[in-house]
Amino acid sequence: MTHGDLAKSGEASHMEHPSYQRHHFESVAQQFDATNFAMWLFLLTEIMFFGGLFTAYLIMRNWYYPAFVEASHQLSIFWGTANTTVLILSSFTMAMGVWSAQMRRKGMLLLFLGLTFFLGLVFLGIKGIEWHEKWEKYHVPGIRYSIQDFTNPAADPEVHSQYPDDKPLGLDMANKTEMYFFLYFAMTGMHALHMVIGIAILAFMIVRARADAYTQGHVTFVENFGLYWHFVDIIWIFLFPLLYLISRHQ
Amino acid sequence: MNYISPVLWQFIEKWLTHFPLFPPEASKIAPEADALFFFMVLVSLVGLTLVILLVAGFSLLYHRKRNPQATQIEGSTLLEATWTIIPLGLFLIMFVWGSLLYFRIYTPPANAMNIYVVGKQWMWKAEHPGGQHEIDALHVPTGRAVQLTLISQDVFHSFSIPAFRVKREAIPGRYTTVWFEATRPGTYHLFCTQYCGTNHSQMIGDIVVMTPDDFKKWLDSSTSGSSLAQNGERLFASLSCNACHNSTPEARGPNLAGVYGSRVTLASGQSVTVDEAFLRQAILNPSEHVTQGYAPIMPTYQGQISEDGVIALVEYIKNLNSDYRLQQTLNTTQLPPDNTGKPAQAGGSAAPGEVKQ
Amino acid sequence: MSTATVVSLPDQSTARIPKMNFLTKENGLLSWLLTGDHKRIATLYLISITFFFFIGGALAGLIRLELLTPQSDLLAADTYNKVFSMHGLIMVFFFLVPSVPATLGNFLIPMMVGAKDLALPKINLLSWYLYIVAGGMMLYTMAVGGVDTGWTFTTPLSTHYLNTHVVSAGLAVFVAGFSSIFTGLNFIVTIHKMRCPGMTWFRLPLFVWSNYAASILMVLGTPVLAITLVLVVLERTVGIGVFDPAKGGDPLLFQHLFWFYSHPAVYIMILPGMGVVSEVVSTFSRKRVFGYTAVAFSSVAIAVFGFFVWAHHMFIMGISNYSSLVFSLMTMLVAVPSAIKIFNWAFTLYKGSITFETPMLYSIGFMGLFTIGGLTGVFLASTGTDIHLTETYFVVAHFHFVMVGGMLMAFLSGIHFWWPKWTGRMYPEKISQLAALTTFIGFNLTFFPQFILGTLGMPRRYAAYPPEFQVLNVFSTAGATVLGVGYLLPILYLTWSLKYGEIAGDNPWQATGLEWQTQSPPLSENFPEIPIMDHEAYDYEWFERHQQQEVASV
Amino acid sequence: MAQQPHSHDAAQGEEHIHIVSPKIYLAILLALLVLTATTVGVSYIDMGILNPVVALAIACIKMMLVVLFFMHVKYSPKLTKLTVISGIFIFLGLISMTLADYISRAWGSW
Repeated sequence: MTHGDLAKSGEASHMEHPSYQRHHFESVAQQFDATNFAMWLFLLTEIMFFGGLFTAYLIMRNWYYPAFVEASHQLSIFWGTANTTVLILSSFTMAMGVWSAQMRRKGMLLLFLGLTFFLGLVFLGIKGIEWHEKWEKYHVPGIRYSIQDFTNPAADPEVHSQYPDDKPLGLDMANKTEMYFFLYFAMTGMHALHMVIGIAILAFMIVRARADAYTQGHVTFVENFGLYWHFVDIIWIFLFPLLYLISRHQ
Repeated sequence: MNYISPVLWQFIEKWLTHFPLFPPEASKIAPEADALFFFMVLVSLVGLTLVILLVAGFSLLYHRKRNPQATQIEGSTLLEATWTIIPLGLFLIMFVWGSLLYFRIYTPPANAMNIYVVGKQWMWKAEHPGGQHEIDALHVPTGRAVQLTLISQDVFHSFSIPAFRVKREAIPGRYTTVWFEATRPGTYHLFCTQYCGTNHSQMIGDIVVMTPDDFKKWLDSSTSGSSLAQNGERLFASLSCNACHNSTPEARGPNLAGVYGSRVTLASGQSVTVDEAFLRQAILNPSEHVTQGYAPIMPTYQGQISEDGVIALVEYIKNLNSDYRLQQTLNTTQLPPDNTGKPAQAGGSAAPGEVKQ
Repeated sequence: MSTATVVSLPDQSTARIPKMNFLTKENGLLSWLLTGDHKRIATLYLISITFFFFIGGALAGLIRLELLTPQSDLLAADTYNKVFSMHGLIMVFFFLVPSVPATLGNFLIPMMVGAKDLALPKINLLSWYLYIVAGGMMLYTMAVGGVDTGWTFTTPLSTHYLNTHVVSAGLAVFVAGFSSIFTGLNFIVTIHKMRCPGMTWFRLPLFVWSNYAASILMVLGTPVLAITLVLVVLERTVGIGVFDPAKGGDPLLFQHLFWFYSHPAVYIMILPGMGVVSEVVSTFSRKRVFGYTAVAFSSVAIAVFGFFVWAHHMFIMGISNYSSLVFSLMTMLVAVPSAIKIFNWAFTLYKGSITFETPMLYSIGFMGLFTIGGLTGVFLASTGTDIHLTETYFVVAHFHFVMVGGMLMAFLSGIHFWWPKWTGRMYPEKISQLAALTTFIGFNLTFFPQFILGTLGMPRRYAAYPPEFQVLNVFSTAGATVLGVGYLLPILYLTWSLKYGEIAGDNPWQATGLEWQTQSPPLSENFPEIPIMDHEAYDYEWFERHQQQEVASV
Repeated sequence: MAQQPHSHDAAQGEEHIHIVSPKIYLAILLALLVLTATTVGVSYIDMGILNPVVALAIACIKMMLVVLFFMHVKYSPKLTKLTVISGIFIFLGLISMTLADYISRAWGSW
């Protein structure tokens, strides 16, 4: 429908093709279809990219269950939930952004893109707080790591009061908590990297949206970026329970 | 030929008379493996000949000169079904046959003689139960099943004996096994076939197959004084394992006598059979292998014992058949003279279903 | 021209190469470096992969020279290790994977489906730049001392036991991976969304089908390799221990993830080659491909099954025996579609009207060598025989029969077949037939002895070997020199033909594909106007009617 | 337009653009937030082996909501649906066949 409208408005201003239609496409609809499909295929590669990490996580969690349980207790469910909420909200604002672009409402588009941008930054900020806490508590594997909190959970009263059942781990098992944090940092880091890329593209889009690029031109770019943003959200939807929630009980 | 190049001629003659085209068959499994191999060669030759005949025949018959006008044919479901089903059937035969062979090669018989092999950059070290150890060589008798328990100290290696048609990777951190029964005395190649760094191609050795009598002589002449189990016993004492594993009622660790081969229940509720792999893991990663009813207090020995040391300990615990032997360890710092392989008959005193933490 | 040939060249005295074509449209280096034209990008790719092919080939020459004698005398062991590692890395990631898709596929797929360009021209150009960046990193790796992990990056060797340039090599492969992801993605989108009116799925040339199947593998497989290499690099730099047994990681997990890509990768390499053979065999027997649907679906079947066979590289590495069973069975199943293809090609010749121009010679060579390569693959798929044969020269011979005997033959076949379309000029026929023959003989002499060596138990990646293997190695090295000549010839005469070759005209082979119905070299937009596909693929009767009409209208 | 859109897929291109109403987006947002609260709440109840199962099930439902509505797959052509399904299929293939190896190793070593 929009694209029908688009095509019409394009024809009005430009008898042959709308200006945003690339020369090798026969119609705007074909162009939209092709780029949209390409975006989906790109998301497939992203699924498989994270697939390797998920596989590693599942195997290691099976092997070193006690270590993974106690290590995951170091994560703050409060911040995790907050971040999930932030990301879901940003997904919503992004969806609304796409809608505004489709409806040709420039003001709303800018508002929603701006909100998405802001929420993305909030997510990264919270992630930064969590990472900083890991740094403080010597839970950054390979660089700054100590297994003290796991060989002697009572030394960490804050976590211990929440999880009084946590027993001291044997040295060999306590060493495996590092594996949890390897994967924690690899997965959240890779996710955050995708967020950073997304935020950069959002900034670019906001600048372009101010120049009416989407409300006059075609919205494909906004829609495709929306797909990317929602995909990053979905990754987090799985990371959140896997890393934070499923190991609350032994 | 002789005219053209005497050098070439000599070369070919020498090759035909001196160099093999097929490896010797020196183990019981080798003829079986070769039977499948030749079956596959046969099928391949028939298949290849068929393709060549079809292509060459059609090329001649339907050359542009003979057949200026092509006849358009859509296809033939019948023909296509034929060349789907026949290869599929043949491949499935090879699959079943190959799998049977695979299981045979990787399932050691119960009475096999066990030799430990440690791979490290870039040498093989074999340890016989009698304490004889050899570098880049392995002496085995004919007519007796030999099981190799392989492990690597660093990277992946692969223990390959082409004449026996067996091969198995030595993996860091885990035991793998393979077995064979040599049939023909002689010296055969031992290769490391998994690329393992700079001197990969130097990680080779000899497999010396001997008659049982010669083998016994060799064993006697190369003994190092104490058996593998005795080395383990010494290590057991020096690491103070007996402080907890002492089979007394108030012991903090489970009784180890007779534990090998039994089933134990772990703290996690899981029930496992105690084998070499389990013993190794229990020494290096004890808290994952705590026996039910015991506290997880055993320290890890990861990084403190070499793979050879672990092997000696495992061999010691394997041969620990009764409390009698354990008491001996406790009571003497001096090694008891030659008491290996003296199976205690009353092995039942150790309660099965318990192992160390 | 004798009667026994399909070539129909225009009258050379009056023939001209069309003034307007994609090569002449714009001039200057920038017009090439910033181009969006799939044909120009294909040309850039062709030049770059040829460059890397000859680097990889030179390394192969060094390997064969070193193996002339049993001792490691020409090269020290560590140098030899670097040489074979670089040979593998360059040949796999910088030649075989991009060879047919990024050159011929790039050039032909839009034309074959009747489109003006690939769906995403900028992404296509980006793909080439990524390839160049990756290639640069690989050359840098080589310049500063190389890498000796083997192309398989086996952990923990690659992560903890070597101090060569694993990181830069790993990142080079990572970037090259994205280059191939973008190529594959572009193909899938183009084939789905850019077909011209009347071009239904079952009217697509089989070359398009096989590239489609390969693209699926590229898009879904490559990212797993990417993340695996990231983990390897992180393990080397910051000590992440996912693959490190000392930290509780599992080196077998690396094998799983690596082969999840790298086994499908061999299908990425061979499938487009199969597409070339389908085109060539059909054209030179003047006959529709026998059982078009079966050949088309066998490509897709290979792609789908190909994903679930990866652990057959690990039969002796200590995966569970049950897993071995499953993966062995799946591997047997994936062998069937290849058998179907071979027989379908053979029966395409049946009742054809066959001529033997160079592309056909290469394709027939492909059929023979690929049959051997495929059947020896079954030896390795059967777990029992795999124990004896794996990690020996049998494996080396097997994959060189598939990759060099199969893929490279198909690539050369395709290059010769579409050379007139690409450049507007013919290659010289006689010398190229000689080259094809030389390649075939040299290839067999090089790699057939390696089957025997493997059966004897000679391990791969050995700088020195027991002396009784020498004779066969000498044969192999002798063959390699012949093979080298066979590969040098085309580069010489094809370059020569750019200027002096006969003018080819639009359709020298009298072929039916859409790409042949436009001028050679094609216009930047491929067709003067978007064609309408009103006949089946490989419809030679339509073609004859079409020609008669043209004659009548003139 | 100079030409009609050509392939079959493209011909449908204009029809399947569907603008989802903000009301639906809002409903999905609420559902997602409720599910997030649920999954956090449920994690505080000890259900043994069921805890991960429930958590992942909820995550899957959330994913479906995002994919179907935010990403418009519900209103997209079959090809998009097929793409999503094939991605999930290969992803599960990777995980299940790798895990199958690890799990079956414990079954004994023949």
